[in-house]
Amino acid sequence: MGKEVHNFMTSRRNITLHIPQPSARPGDQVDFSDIELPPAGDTPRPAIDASEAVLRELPFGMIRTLADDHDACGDWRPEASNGDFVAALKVMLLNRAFDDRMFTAQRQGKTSFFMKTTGEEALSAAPSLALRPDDMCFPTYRMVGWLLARGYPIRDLAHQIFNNACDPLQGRQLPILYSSKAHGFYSLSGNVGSRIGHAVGWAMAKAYRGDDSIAIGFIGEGTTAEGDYHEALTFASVYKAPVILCVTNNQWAISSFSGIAGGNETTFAAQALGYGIPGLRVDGNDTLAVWAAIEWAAKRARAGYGATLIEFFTYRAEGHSTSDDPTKYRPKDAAAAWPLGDPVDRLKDHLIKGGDWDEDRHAKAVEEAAATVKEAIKQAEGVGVLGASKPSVKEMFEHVFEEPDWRILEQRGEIGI
Amino acid sequence: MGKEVHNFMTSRRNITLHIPQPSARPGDQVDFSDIELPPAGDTPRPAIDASEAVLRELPFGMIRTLADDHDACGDWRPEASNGDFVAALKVMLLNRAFDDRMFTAQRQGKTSFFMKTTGEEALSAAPSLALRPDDMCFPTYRMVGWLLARGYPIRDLAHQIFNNACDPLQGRQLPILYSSKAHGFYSLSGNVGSRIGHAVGWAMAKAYRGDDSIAIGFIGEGTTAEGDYHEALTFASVYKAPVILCVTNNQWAISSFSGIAGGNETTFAAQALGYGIPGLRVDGNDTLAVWAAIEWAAKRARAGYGATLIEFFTYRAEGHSTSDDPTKYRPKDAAAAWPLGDPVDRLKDHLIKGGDWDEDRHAKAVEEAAATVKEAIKQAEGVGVLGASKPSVKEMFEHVFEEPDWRILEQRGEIGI
Amino acid sequence: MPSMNMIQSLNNALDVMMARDPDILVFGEDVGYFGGVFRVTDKLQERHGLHRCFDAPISEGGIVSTAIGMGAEGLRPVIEIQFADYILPAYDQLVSEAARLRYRSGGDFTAPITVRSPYGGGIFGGQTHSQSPEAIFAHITGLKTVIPSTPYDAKGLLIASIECNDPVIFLEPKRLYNGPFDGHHDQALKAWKDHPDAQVPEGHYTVPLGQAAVVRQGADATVLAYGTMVHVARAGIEEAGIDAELIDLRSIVPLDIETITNSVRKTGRCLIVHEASRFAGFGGELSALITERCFYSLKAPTQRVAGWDTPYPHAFEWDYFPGPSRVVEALQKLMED
Amino acid sequence: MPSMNMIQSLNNALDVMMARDPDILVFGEDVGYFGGVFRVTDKLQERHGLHRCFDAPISEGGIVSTAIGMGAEGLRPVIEIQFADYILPAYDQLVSEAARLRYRSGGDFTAPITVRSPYGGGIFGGQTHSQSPEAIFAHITGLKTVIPSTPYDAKGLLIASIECNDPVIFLEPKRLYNGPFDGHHDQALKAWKDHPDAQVPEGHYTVPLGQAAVVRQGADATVLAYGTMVHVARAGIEEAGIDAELIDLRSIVPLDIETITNSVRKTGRCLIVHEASRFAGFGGELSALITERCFYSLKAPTQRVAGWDTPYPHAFEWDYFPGPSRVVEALQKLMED
Ligand SMILES: Cc1ncc(C[n+]2csc(CCOP(=O)(O)OP(=O)(O)O)c2C)c(N)n1
Ligand SMILES: Cc1ncc(C[n+]2csc(CCOP(=O)(O)OP(=O)(O)O)c2C)c(N)n1
Ligand SMILES: [Mg+2]
Ligand SMILES: [Mg+2]
Repeated sequence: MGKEVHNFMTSRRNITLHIPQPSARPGDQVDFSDIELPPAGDTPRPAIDASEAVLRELPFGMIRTLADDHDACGDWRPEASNGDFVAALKVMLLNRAFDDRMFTAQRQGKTSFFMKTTGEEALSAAPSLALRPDDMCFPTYRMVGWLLARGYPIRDLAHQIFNNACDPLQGRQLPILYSSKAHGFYSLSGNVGSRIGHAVGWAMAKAYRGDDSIAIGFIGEGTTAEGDYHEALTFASVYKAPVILCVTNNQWAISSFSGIAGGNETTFAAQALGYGIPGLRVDGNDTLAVWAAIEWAAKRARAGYGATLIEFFTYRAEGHSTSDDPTKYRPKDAAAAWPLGDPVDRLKDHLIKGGDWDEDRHAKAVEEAAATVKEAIKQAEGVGVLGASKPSVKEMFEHVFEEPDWRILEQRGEIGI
Repeated sequence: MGKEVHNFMTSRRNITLHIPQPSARPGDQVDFSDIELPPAGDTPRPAIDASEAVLRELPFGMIRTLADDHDACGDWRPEASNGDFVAALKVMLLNRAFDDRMFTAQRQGKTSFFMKTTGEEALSAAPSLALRPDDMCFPTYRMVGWLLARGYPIRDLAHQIFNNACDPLQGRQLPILYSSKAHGFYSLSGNVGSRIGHAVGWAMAKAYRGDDSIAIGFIGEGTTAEGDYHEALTFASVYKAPVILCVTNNQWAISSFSGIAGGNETTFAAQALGYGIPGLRVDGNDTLAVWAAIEWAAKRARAGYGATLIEFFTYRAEGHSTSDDPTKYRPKDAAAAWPLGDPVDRLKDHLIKGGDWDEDRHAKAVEEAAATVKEAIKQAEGVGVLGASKPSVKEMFEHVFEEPDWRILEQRGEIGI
Repeated sequence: MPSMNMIQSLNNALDVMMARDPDILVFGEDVGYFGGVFRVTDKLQERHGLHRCFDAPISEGGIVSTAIGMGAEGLRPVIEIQFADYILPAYDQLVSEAARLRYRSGGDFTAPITVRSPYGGGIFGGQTHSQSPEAIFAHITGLKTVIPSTPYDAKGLLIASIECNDPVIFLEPKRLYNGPFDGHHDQALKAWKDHPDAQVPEGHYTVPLGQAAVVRQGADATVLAYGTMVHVARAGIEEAGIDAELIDLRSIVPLDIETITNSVRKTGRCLIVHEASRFAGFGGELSALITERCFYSLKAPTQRVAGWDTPYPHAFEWDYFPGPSRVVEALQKLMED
Repeated sequence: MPSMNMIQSLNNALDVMMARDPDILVFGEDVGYFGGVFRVTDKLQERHGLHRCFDAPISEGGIVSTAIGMGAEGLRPVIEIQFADYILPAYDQLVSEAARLRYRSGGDFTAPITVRSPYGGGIFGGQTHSQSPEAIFAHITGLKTVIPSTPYDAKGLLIASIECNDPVIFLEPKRLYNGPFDGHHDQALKAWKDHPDAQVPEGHYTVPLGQAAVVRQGADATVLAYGTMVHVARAGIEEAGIDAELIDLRSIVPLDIETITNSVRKTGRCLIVHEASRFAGFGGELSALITERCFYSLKAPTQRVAGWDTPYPHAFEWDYFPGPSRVVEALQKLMED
């Protein structure tokens, strides 16, 4: 960010309104030179009961464990075992297979809309596996991996995406805006950011009950500009809510780069300093670092030390959604040049180096993931894709209230159901 | 804040929802022992073009110039002269005289409502005098001193407070919610916080025009919890708006102490770190320190380096408003025990020590202020107090839109005007 | 049976429910140690504990959003927004989240929250301490909106709202907190003491949501009102000397359509009275429903008495406030037609 | 005269105005380099400069509040809220600040801002990309609300809104961006090309706010609609084979009461059509106004066709959307009565 400030100050002779610009647009050379990456193992791991003053440098480092030689290093190495990471890798492969297949399905008109997670798989898989079944996640729309990690049926994901007769949300929701209390996955909505305070409220409720389960909430870096985000952080800090608030900084908000959300001026983790809570900045493509940060924040929350803010530094490798074409606003090859690499490749290389994985097993796992997804989606297609099958129209009138009032009963009557 | 965290952690065996508590309630000993005050002159003054990284410690110090011996010390001594400070002192005395008289007027039923500024006079007088006539202030309801410093007629303040026939706002507003573009004082409203983003927009407009005038916005520490505050800071940071955003931390928000706004966890100035802008923490009862902070931030804004956040650390010496009785929720003698003293006394002592002022002149100035206020209010009372005189009822229907539409014209007709 | 003003009966409702159900907690600005700027939460913290009635940051959006999260978890938060004028920063949370959570999650998550807020004018509060926002909630599918007019109803309706599994906006007519107010601002203040509707049982009882009260029987016209305007309308009816039936809607969602239509079919004339500004106010919906359901019984066009289409002007409180004289005029016009 | 779809005519309106007046600037989410998710601001940054059309943080409240500050200073910001469903986080800024600034400051400060936002359904956008929020703005004293239904009107009304010194909510029927849509979702898409209302002059012109358009003359009934529903209503009228007069309100505040009442007095029957859910929607106000002003001309009760009182359900888009068949049924009922 220092760089940008400098450019700005020198370039600026007479007064004008400053509009932040990304380092490269279509046709330009990709340029990630303004991203400063500390080496793996560089950022120290404070005690979970460390006082506010001790934590002030934390948001300006970056928690990284996987070195270029693929070994894990530094005091942020997680307590989890490579067995856990193999499980995470498999979830990430499943996530990728699901994304690819559904993206195609949308192009084939089998659904109206889809969003890929590519490059961010670690941010769903690791937290979902690292946290407890009774912890609740308040996700963004790019976190299907959380459900996959907890065994939510892929078939049911497809049923919802096709809005067919077996849609678990009875056709009321957009594809991908899932909900499953049983899997610790809070109801999504099209509005970005408006559930982040619910995560804090949920966590306050757990503390109120004396229960040591916790909540974790996610928000995109672009959405941190919403007032909801500040209000959630304020309540989390004031009441020491047992919650982990995570900013997925994938550098883009549709066509707007992170500078439009303030990312040129400081880190998103630095927001934590305004609330006196720890602000961790984590290499989001390093599954072990993600896992370790969640472990630390969860332990802290369960012990009653309150909330933690985590910035996951990553990159949205694909378009925003099936409605978006990123080559309109950023260089084609941007994702490939991302300095933090690909989370699947990096985890794979680490596990192979450690002897817990090999190329054959990996190839087999990739095949298995593809086959599992294909089979599940085939089942859903059997019930019907968009338009070919849908839930009973009665469902349109259900769940407005616990009990329908006369308006709903009359209106149901008007269309004779 | 460290103290509070510690209490909390040790006191807490099993999980429960943490509710922050003030250090003393009615009947308790006043206790300000958790407030750490660096000595005057302690906090260094960075260059206005200092980079973000250099500014990270700033919010945890406190800018103070007036030492216990009443001399000004340290590199935050303002450029302004003692002549300017004498002017400021006179404004503060006028402010105090006005508050006292109007408080009584409310008790006598001459108006429905009033709010005193006691203890916070420096925060209106110094900025109003230090900034330019073409700079715009987005005030809180506790800043009548800004208007007094710029020669707004006291008589007109009283006209509005009495809602009489000469009310400059035609009877549409509560008493004390003033507005005067000509005096650089933006329209107040009963909603707290909802104008802080307007200050940023105004400043963006000035930059857009290439004009070097700036905006200054104020918000109470309690109101920093509103989403509006975060949104204003975000836009100010992203577009480097030439604006000064000020948090008046007077420790109380009606009956809620600053811990309910997060004040137990860190300083309010620390919020600046989340936006990569300077966060100054200033002794708000030290008029020279207030002046110096405004000078620094204004120079920075005019030079195109963008926004500054300033926390003014002070104390609300009186009740929230004429509807409030502070002895219901804090010790009677709290204000008297405030460790940063009284802004009028401290400025007076400094000026006397410097030879620019003496007890006689002060006594005379106090008398003059009382006389000026008395005379102005008498004139307004001549027109009429609340109920005895009011603007034409026609005014109820004016200024809803630029031009009234048929609804307004018909409704005026219904009451025959 | 003790006599309570509306502040006391609301306080008593909260006290009774907090004692019955540990899942109920109360928070909002200044509601904790201090007991609320209108004293509705007085002593609740002392009686039920620090964590069951506590102060919140000045963040209406944060208050509502954390309450929704608590409600989804299974608690029953009862939150206070200090003035209804200040609900607006939380409007998105109420509309996009609280109102829609059950529907979009297929019943997987719900928001059983109660949002208490003093509304309405007549207290010299100026533009931002006097507004009546019911119309912007009535339009929102998934929200219930309740407005009491007496201490007895206030307690029974608040308990019913807290026990309701849907989100409820509970608007308290602050001008009625301390006494019934019929709009005659120039007359001596009346207290609730000795008023029949101020006889409030100590214990648990409910007034069901969606049931209007016929507070005055009449044959020649129907007057629909809620909150403060129930008392103003009653005064207007008596001063007009017209045998009008007065219906206190008590909740506008759910709306007791049957009681309304039965009355209008009987009387053939209807006057709607509300304090909110007139254009696109809730009176519009009521008038439309009557046209659709009672057209052939109508002897005269349904009339509305409401606040003017201007912001609430401080010095012109009694020029703006739709008082008894405007009700009288409207009734006379209604009967002439 | 060139033919433009509604996206092009809106883009052209902004382009024309930015060229005329340096005080006009455009900002909002993704409107800058990218040109907006619906392309309405396409090329404006390239043509008029970085600081005159730029991306904003995802903060609807911040977008509106900074625009108000700019407007108070003297600029004329035209801001985009990406979907009308996402205006709600800015509702307090629009109601408590933009709408009230002129009034409370006695004209000392004003908010000449235009808030553009795509609204309405029919695009498979699900619950939060399909809503019609006009009613919650119509009730607010101090706000104007404008809704075009053709490329020609869209440009003329947008220019009039930008030139207006009051805050204007400008709702764009996104289903009409690329072509007229009469509700027959199962038929081939129509484009604006060759449509008479798509002939749009290149230069500056205005369609004044507060003037409805009689888009179809008729003797037997009056149909009131705006936005997408104008086209749906026209189809319904033709399919019903009823000689109905169709009025496109174009702006609901200010409302062209004269054109409405003249027509209803002539026809004696009125049907109101809007896409927003029915209860306490803007149709209620229209029905009430007609009762109050045309009662003695009415031959039948005024009817409403509107969205159901449920959230907007993704899979049931065409069960929810008030299409031509519902208009036909309502017209037939209206004529029978
Ligand atoms: C309240 C609200 N405003 C705007 C939108 C439109 N919108 C959908 S996604 C998006 C970008 C979000 O970016 P970010 O927060 O960075 O999340 P990411 O997509 O990168 O995961 C926007 C502006 C919305 N859905 N909700
Ligand atoms: C949006 C909004 N919420 C609540 C209120 C009620 N209220 C008026 S003043 C106040 C306290 C403000 O405290 P603070 O921000 O610290 O300012 P101070 O009075 O101490 O100067 C509150 C809660 C309001 N006016 N507006
Ligand atoms: Mg992003
Ligand atoms: Mg304060």
